[in-house]
This record gives sequence, C-alpha cells and structure tokens, in this order.
Amino acid sequence: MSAILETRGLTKAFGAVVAANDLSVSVAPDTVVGLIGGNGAGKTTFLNLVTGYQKPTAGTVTFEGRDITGLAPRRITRLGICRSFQIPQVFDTLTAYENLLVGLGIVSLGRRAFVGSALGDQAPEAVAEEMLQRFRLGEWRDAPASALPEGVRKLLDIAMALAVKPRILLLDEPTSGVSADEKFALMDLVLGAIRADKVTVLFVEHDMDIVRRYTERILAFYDGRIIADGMPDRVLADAEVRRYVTGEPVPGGA
Amino acid sequence: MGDLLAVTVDGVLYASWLFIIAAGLTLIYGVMRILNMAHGSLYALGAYAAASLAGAWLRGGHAPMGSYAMLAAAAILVGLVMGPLIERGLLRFCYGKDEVVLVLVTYALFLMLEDAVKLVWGVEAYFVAEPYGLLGSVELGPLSYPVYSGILVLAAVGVGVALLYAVTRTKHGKLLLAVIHDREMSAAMGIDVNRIYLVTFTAGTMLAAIGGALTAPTVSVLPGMGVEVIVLAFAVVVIGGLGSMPGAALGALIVGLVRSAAVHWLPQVELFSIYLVMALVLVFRPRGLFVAAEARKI
Amino acid sequence: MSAGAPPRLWPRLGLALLVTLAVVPFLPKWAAFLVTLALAKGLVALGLLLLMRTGLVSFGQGLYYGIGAYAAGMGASALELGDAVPLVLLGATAAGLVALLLGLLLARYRTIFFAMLSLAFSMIFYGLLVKTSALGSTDGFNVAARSTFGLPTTSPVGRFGVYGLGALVVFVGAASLDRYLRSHLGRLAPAIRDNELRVEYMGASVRNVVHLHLVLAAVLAGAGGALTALAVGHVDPETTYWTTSGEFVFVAILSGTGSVAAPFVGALLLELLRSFAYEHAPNTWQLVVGASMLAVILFLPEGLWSVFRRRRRAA
Amino acid sequence: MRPWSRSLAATAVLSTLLLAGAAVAQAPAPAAEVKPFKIGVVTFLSGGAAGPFGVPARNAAEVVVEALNGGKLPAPHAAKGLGGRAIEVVFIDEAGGPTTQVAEYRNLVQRQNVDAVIGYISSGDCLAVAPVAEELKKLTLLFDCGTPRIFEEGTYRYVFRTAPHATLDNVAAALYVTETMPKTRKVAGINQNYAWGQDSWTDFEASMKVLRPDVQITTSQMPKLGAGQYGAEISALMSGSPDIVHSSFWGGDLDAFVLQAAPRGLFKKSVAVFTAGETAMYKLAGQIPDGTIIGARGANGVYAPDNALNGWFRTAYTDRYSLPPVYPSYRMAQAILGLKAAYEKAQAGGAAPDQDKIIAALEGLTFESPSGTVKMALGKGHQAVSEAVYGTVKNVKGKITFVNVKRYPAEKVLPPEGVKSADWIKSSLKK
Repeated sequence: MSAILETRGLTKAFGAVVAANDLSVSVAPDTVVGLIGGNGAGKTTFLNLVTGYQKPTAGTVTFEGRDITGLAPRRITRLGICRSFQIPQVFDTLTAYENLLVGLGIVSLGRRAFVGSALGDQAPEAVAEEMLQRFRLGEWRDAPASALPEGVRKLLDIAMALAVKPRILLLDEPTSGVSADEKFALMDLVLGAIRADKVTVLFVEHDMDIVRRYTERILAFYDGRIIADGMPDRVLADAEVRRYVTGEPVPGGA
Repeated sequence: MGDLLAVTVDGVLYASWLFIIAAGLTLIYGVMRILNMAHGSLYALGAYAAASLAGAWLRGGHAPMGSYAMLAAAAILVGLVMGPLIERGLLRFCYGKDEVVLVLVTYALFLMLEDAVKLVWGVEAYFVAEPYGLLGSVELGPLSYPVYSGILVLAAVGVGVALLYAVTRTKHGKLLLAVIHDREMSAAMGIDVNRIYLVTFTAGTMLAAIGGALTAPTVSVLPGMGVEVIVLAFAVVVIGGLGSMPGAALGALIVGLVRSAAVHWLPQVELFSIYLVMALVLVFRPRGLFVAAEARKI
Repeated sequence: MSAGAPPRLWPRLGLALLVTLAVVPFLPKWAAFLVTLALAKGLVALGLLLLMRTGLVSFGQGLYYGIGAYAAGMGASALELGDAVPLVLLGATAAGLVALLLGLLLARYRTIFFAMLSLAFSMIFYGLLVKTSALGSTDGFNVAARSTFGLPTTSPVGRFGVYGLGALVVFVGAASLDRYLRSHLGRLAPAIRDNELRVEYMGASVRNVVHLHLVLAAVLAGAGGALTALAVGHVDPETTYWTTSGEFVFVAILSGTGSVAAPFVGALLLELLRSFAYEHAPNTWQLVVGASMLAVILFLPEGLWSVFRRRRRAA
Repeated sequence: MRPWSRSLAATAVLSTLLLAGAAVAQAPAPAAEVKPFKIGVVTFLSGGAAGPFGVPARNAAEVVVEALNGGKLPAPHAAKGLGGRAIEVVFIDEAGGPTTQVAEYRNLVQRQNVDAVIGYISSGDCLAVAPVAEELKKLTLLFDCGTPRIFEEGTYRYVFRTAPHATLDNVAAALYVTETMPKTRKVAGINQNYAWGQDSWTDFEASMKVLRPDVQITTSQMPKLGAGQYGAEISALMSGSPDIVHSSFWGGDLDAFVLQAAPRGLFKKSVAVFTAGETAMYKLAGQIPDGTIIGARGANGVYAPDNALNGWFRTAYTDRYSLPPVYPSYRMAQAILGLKAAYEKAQAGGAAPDQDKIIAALEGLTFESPSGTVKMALGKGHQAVSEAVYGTVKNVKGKITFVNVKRYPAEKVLPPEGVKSADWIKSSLKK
C-alpha cells in the first residue's frame, strides 16, 4: 500500500540542540498512529515540521507523493493536513459556533483550491451546527471561546481542525488538561467523528492506556530520534521504550 | 576630510540631545508598555522650569556658574512633581487597557499640558542664554563649538551609564527587569509592581525634563516646542527597538549622523531623511535593531 | 439571533441616509458643512474600524486621506474633471492603488510596528509634498468642483452636492463594509485579531487578508480625503501629517468598533466639540478637547457607541 | 422594532445637539438701536506661531478696538468705533490647518453672524479661506499672510489683503545687500522648509542673481519648521564662509538659530540678513551683533514712521503689554484701520453702509495706519502695497539701534498689476 505521508531524514537543529534527528516515517492511509515520548523527545517538533510551522534543517516531507517540505502551514492545510494544538488555539472573542464557521467559511471560499475536500451542497452554517452537535458543543454554541472550560476549548480546537476537512489529522496531546475519567469519552467522541470520514490520524499522547486502546501503530521518540516503530503491543514492550519513555514495569497484557 | 569631522561632531551632538529624550521614552515603554505622547510636553516643562529658575538665579545677581545647578534642579523638580502626579493621578486608572488606548490617554494629556503650560507661562518666549556661552568654545578646524555642547554629550553618556548601572546592578533595577520580563509573574511573586511603575514613570519624566532643561539655553522656550520632539524621539526608539536602552542609544546615533550628513551634503532630503531611515530599518528589522521577534509556544 | 445571522444593518443605514438628506434644508448652514466634514473624516475612521477589527491600528491613514485629497485636487486642475463624482472615485482609486503597493510590505507588520511604519510612510509623503512647490508646498492649492452628478454647484440643489455625495458614499461604504464583515471573508478579521496562527492553520493567508483590508481602508480614506478636499475647496500637506492621522485614530477609538455607524457619530461629535471649544474657549480649547477625550476613555471604555448599546440593554 | 428605534434615537440625539448648538449660537441679541459691528479675528493663539505672531496681533486688535470704541485715536481715525458704530470682536484660534480654518470661517459667518473677518497669518489658510469668503459673500481682510499667489492666481470681490505680500521683503533685502555690501560674492541661506521659507529663498536667490550675476550660492539649508536644533546647519553654513546668510526664520526658530549661531561665531564671519528679524530683536538684543541686516516686513515696528498715529499705537500697546508692538501688531492695526477708513468713506456721513458699499470704498482706497500711508493698489484694488525698509543693527549700550536705514518705495520692490512676482524679478528688477 502506498503511503499517504512519508518523511525522509527529517532533521531540525536549533544551534547545538537537535530537536529532530533523521526521522524517516511512512504512514499508510486510514490508520491511527500514536506518537509517544518524554518531554523534548521531538514529538511536537515532528508535528511542527510536517505542518510547516518550522522548516526542517534537512530531510523531506511527502504527502500523497508530493513534496511539501518547507511549505507554509496554510498551503499544507489546503493540501489536506491539519492539526490541533497542545494549547488550544481558538478565537477567543468569537463564539464556539463562529469559531467553527471561520474554518468552514475558508473552505467554502476556497472550495476549488481544496483538493479532495468539499462541503457538498451544505451551507457552512448548517455544517457548523451539525458539527456542534456531533462534538456535543451545542450548549456552548453562543459562548465566547474565552469563557469555555479548558476541556471544551480542547474539543473545540480539535473540531476546528476537522472543519477544514483534512485527509490527515495531527492531534497534539488531545487529552492533556482533560480529567482522567473524561479522557476515554473524549477520545471516543473525537475518533468516532473522525474515523467515519476515513481520515488518517497521528496523535501525541502521554497516557499509555489511551495509546494502547486507540492506535494501530506507535512511534516512540527519544532525544529527537525514533527508537521504536510498530504495533502498539510490540513497541510498548520494547526495552528501550520502557526505559526511556514509559518507565513502567513490564505490562502483563503483552 | 574636514567635512567628515564636522558631520561626525554635529551628528554626535544631535544624537546626545536626542538620546536623553528618547531614553525616557523607551524606559517608560519598556516597563509600562506606554508610548508616552506627553513626553514632549514634559520636555517642554523641563525647559520652562529651567528657564524660569536659572533666569531668576541670574537676575538675582548670583554667580553665573550656579545657573548650571539651577538647570539640573529644574529637571529634578519637574520629574519629582509631574511624574508622580501623572502616574498616580491618571495613568494608574488606565493600566490593563490596550496599548493604543494608552497612547490616546497620553495624547489627551499632551493636549491638556500644552494649554496648562500656556496658562502658567503665557505665550511669550523665555530665554536663559547665558549658560550656553559661559564656558567658551573650542576650535575644531574651521569650526568652533561651545564647550556647553560637550556637557550635553557628557550628560547623554552619564544618563546611559546611570541607567545601565541602575538596571543591571541595583536591586531595584533587577526587580524592574523582572517586571519587564513578566508582569503577572512578578506581581504574583510579591514584587510591588505599582511602586516600580511609579519610580519608572518618575525617572522617565525626569529624563524628558533633563532634555528640556539642557536645551533651554540654546532655544527660546515657547508653547509648542515639545511637538516636534515627540515624533523624533518616537523614530529613534522605533529604530532601536521599543523598550531597548542600547537601541535608543544606537537609534539616536543613527538619526543624528544621517541628519547631519543630509544637512552637509544633501540638504534637500533633510526633511524626510529620518523617516526614510526608520522605514528602511523596519523593512529589514521589523522590530527595530535591538529587539528580536519572539517564538510562540503552541 | 435565533436564526443565526444577525440582522442586516443596511435598512437602518438607508434610513439614516434618508434622514441625513432630508434634514439638510433645516440644518443651519454651518452645520451642513460640519456634517460633511464629519462624514468625510468618518469614512477614514470607518477604514480604521476595519483595520482595528483585524487587530491593526494605523497611525498613517493620513497618507491615504492626503492622497485622496491630492488626487481629487489634481483631477480637478490637471485633468479638468469638473464633476465631484469622478473626483471622489479618482481619490479612492489612487489611495487604493498606493495601499496595494505599500501593502506588500505593510501586511507583514503588526502592533506598534505596523503603526509606526504606516506613520513613516505618511511622513515621507508629507516631506515630498512640502518639497513640491508645483503643488504649492505647505500652502497647498485650491480645488473646486463645478458640479455634482451634473448639477452645477451654483444651483440651489447643487449647493448641497458634496453633502449629498458624502452621505451617499458613506451609505455605500458603511453598508458594504457591514455586509463584508458578516461574510466568510469578513469574519476572518476578528479571527486574525484573536489568533493569526490558527487562521493560517485553517488554510487562509493572513497576509493576503490583511493586505486586502489595508486596501479597503485606504479606499475609504481616499474617498474621505477627496470629499474633504471638495468640501473645503483646498488641499494641503497637513492632510498627511501625523497629527491628522492621530485624529482619525482618536475618532475610531472614541467611537468604538461596535458598529459601522459609530465612526460617523464619533466624527460629528468631535467636530462639534472642537468647533464650540474654538468659539467659547479660543485660548484653552486643547484643554477642553483633551479633558473630554480622557473622560470618554475612562468612563466609556468601549467608545461612545456603547451609550446606545447600554440604552438598549436597559430597555 | 428595537434596532429601528435605536437608530431613530441616535438620529434624534444628534439632531437635537445640532439644533441646540444652533440655538446657543443664534441666541437673539437684545434689540439695540444700532447693532455693534462684529468682527471675527482669526490669529494663532496656540502652537509655535502664537508667541511671535498670533498673540501680538491679538493684542493689537484689543488695543485698537478698545481705543476706537472709546474714540481715543488721533486723526484721521478719531471718530468713535466705525463711524460712531461700536465694534465687537470674536477671537478664533488659527491652529488646526486649512480644513479646520474653513470650518471655523463658516462658523464665524454662518453661526456667529460676524459682519467681517480679519485674520490669517498662514498663507495656506488664506488660500483656502478666500474662495469660501466669495461663496459666503463676506467681507474678509487678510492681515498678514505673505504668499503672492492669492491675487496672482485668483480674482476676488470680498477678499482684501491690507499688507503687502512677501516678494517685497526679499527683493528689498537683495537691493539692500547690493547697495550696502557691494563686495558680496558668496551667499548662503537658511530658511524653514515650508512654502513661505521656500518662496523667500527663491525670491532672494533670484533677485541676487539678477542684481549680481557673479554671485555664488554656497549652501541653501532648509530645516524643518520648528526644528529647534541647528548645530549641523550652522556648521554647513560656516564651512562655506559666505559673505551673507539670508534667513526668513521667525519666532522660536529664529531665536534658537541666533542663540546657537552667535556663540559659534557665525555672525563674525558672515553678515546675517533676517527678513523677519524684527520680532526677535528686542529679546535677543545681547546676541544680535552689529552689522546684522534686519527687516520688519514693511514700515512696521522700529521702521514705522514718526507720526501721531504710530506714536499713539506704540505708547498704548507698550503701556498695556509692557513690550513694544512688533510687525504682526502693526499689520493687525493696519487691517482694522483700513476697514474703518472704508466704512467711514462708504458711510459719508449718512446711515450705516451695507457690505457692498464698504467693499466699493475699500477697493483702491488709500488710508493712514501706524505704518504710514497704505494704498490698495494691486489685485484690482484688493491688495495693499507699502514701502519696504531695511536697516543695519548697531548696538548702543545694550540697546539695539539701526543705522543706514533705507526705504524702498512700493513700485521698486513689488511687481505691477497683472505681473507675477517670479516673472517680474527675472525680467524687470535690474532697471
């Protein structure tokens, strides 16, 4: 199967600090991939490099066979890769509804420019209403984003990423800041909403239970490199991963 | 060759004058995030106070040398009276407002001070020319410069060194840096931000007044004398980078030298040379020479 | 609010247009002129409102105001255009074209740096005008339109030509801007103000939108400048001086960005205030104007328009 | 309904404000036998031009109008007020630029219902106001502004200028320099970078080149209006070692230039020609060296003739303001007295004349002022001409006196009717 996203030798150095070191990854379409690793391991840098927030020092990023290395975030978004953020990036003075409408409006404005993404015949306003319902944001519809609880902001942030109809969605710690008992509900909600559209998902996560439950494949990062790549059970059982990433005793359910 | 010397000397003299004024502006902006449009009026107040005090001193028949002390006293007086008056009486009610709104607050203040000055001193010109010529002149090639101009340079250097010392070596200065770095955190850590603001604004006011007091002997002190100064000082501060003290020094030097070169070699462009420099600097260094764009955590 | 889209503003603006036109014969003559000036300056402030909603404050709108005024003036003298309508269009177009060019650079700047770079451009233009003795240097030159919509300025109706044209331009400008701000593109303005990064991550070019808004604001300012030139009958470099730009920012902030009608109310109140202060306190009018400004900033932090809004909330 | 009612409320509030303003403005005056003649006086009351020009002019208006109302002026202006009718004055600040001034002019005429306007120091304001005066058909006397363009570019019925335009100052300065300093070879200039400064230098340079074709210009400095710091300019002037430094500086700029240039010895090397120097010389007596050439923009101030009218004006003004009147004061007095002369001529012992009669009387009028006899000779009888005077400073015991004073009749320093100043300088000055 041909890869939807492929990186080769992706490297990012800030002076002497190498935040990403020779990352070569190939992601198949319609999969869910988990990115794990300690703080500063290079997960977010990987996301930043793929989505164009940072330009790599070396290496390439290919999306559906097309070289997208160093393109601006909006170009990459328009090609079909979108992301959510560790710190929710929402429009504080706009309501939840309007936040979604901004993205949907951009899509409808640039409908022709979006490859493989269209709203169909639906008006952006209707899609926004529908998304509010799908993400259970209905009760917050007319509240300014600045007034939303952190977990809701997180959800809105993810919904906004999805509003632009990406082929690949990159989620940066979707469950951080969300209470432990809500994490699974949130992931069910998010992945349920996404997977219906056969969107490829890569997400950064610290909670290994979440990773184990929702991913088909795990990339483990340490010190800017990928130290393990494969099926969740295999990666989580890997000795290096256990030493540098999870730090947990040998799990029973391997 | 002689030309080059003159251009340099004239440029440095102009730069010294500008730096004293711009230093106060950039200090206030750096700490309080207020681009103070009333800075020019405070400069004018310094000049008025200096002309009145030194004038009275000289008319009273005291030793002419004492007039220098009077200039300094006037600047300190204006700083100590107007600084706290404006900061406590007006600005503290406006903290937390948008930067642009704060610019408007100080613009309103500028309008009011312009008329207040007129009410106190009238529209007649005030003079206190004696200190300018008192110390004699030095010959530089075909040109002669009053020794007083040297005092201006010394004052500028003194202001720069004093500020540098105050900020990097004193406890107060370190608190100041903390406030510049992160206001909320400083307040949370128990730093009395209000006190820092009061001291900063008073110091900034005093710098404007020093600029005015030192200028008083070389001009006639008149209503409206502060208007031109504001935009010039803005240009200097923007070129150097808002809030940056070394930036203000370098900005003043650049503006001084460019203007002096224009006057000597290309008088036609003098009128907009400064704005041209400002536009050019901003094109290549969008935040000025000494301030780098900060990356944002996402 | 229930159906989603907020009510359109243009019927109300249309009503305001009709009222503005209908009251002319009843207004004292001096007031008709003040209203014309307020409409013209309000147009510039309206452009600033668009920029402010996008998160930008320009201290150099005098540049476009001045270009509009000079373009209209030169159109009347050099191109011998006699009618006010093409002159206003000329002013707006010229200002828009300049913004199109400068926008290539300005659209990259934000906050105070945007403000100062705009200011630098307007001051460079000021310097050029002062240097151009063919255009009268600081004295400027006189401008006279012979007619408005073909009505000669000497006719009883044509005398109010610039006033009526001003009201019409304001109606078109305010109604289209209001419509624009409710469109998908227009909604990007507050989004950019709140979070540029996210806008980019939704696939829109912040720089292009800002560039567009710069041009729109310049077109409005240019039309305002041309109207001022025609109403006053004179253009001079003062139009591009930083104090003029400052006055526009003042009007925009004083009015508040709540509604496209706000800048015109603010501009009119400022003209009235200044005019009565000149008359009753010729020696201390700056004190009066400054104190009024402070009072508004301190007691009406959301601008004068919030007075109307509060009334509604209370009702 | 609510939004509609809101916009109606807004409209109502604004209309009420406008109408209330109108009511305040047009509050009915008590029915008097003869209403006072109301003059709107516009001059700088704020900003840098207030001290040197605006306020001395306002002071002169107060002194003259008060004395006129009391009938205290010597002949030929001894009659009370305007032919017995009292004068009332409204002062307006000239600050704010032409746009503001056009608005304020309309307010004066349409809201305050003045009978005439006297004003304008800035040429830009004069140019802008003149067509509005025509539109509103209101008698307007420009008292000070200098640009020759007003009557060279337009013809006006309601607009008069009771002072000569600026060409005179610089042509006369060039004549004076050629006559008193025949060895002049190198000339430099420092003028403010705005229309008046530029025109002054253009006229002076052109005149010098016609009068002394071998003259060499070392530098022409044009600092910004209100710059205040002239260190580099003074160096640039000094490096060329010119015989003459021409300057049309005024007000604070002139003071600052003199204060900064004197200690550096510029005036020891070169003779300064200050075309508007009179406003500064009282205050700067200690700094202005012997030999400096000073003008007063006509026969004003120290150069005013020794007649009864001038004697009265100097005394009355000095008594009240403890400073002698300067040329803007003289020009203000000149404008008011010109109006008075025209009014009384039109009245001719009969009833109060209407505006058309006053205008007819003022066209081409010759009248007496503290500066001597003024003729409304140019611009189809709307533009005054008067003689030009220059002299050289001699400091006698700390007091400035003038030697070598030369008077130039109007026809020697001003172009005749219908000829533009610039053309006239090039073609006819030599003769």
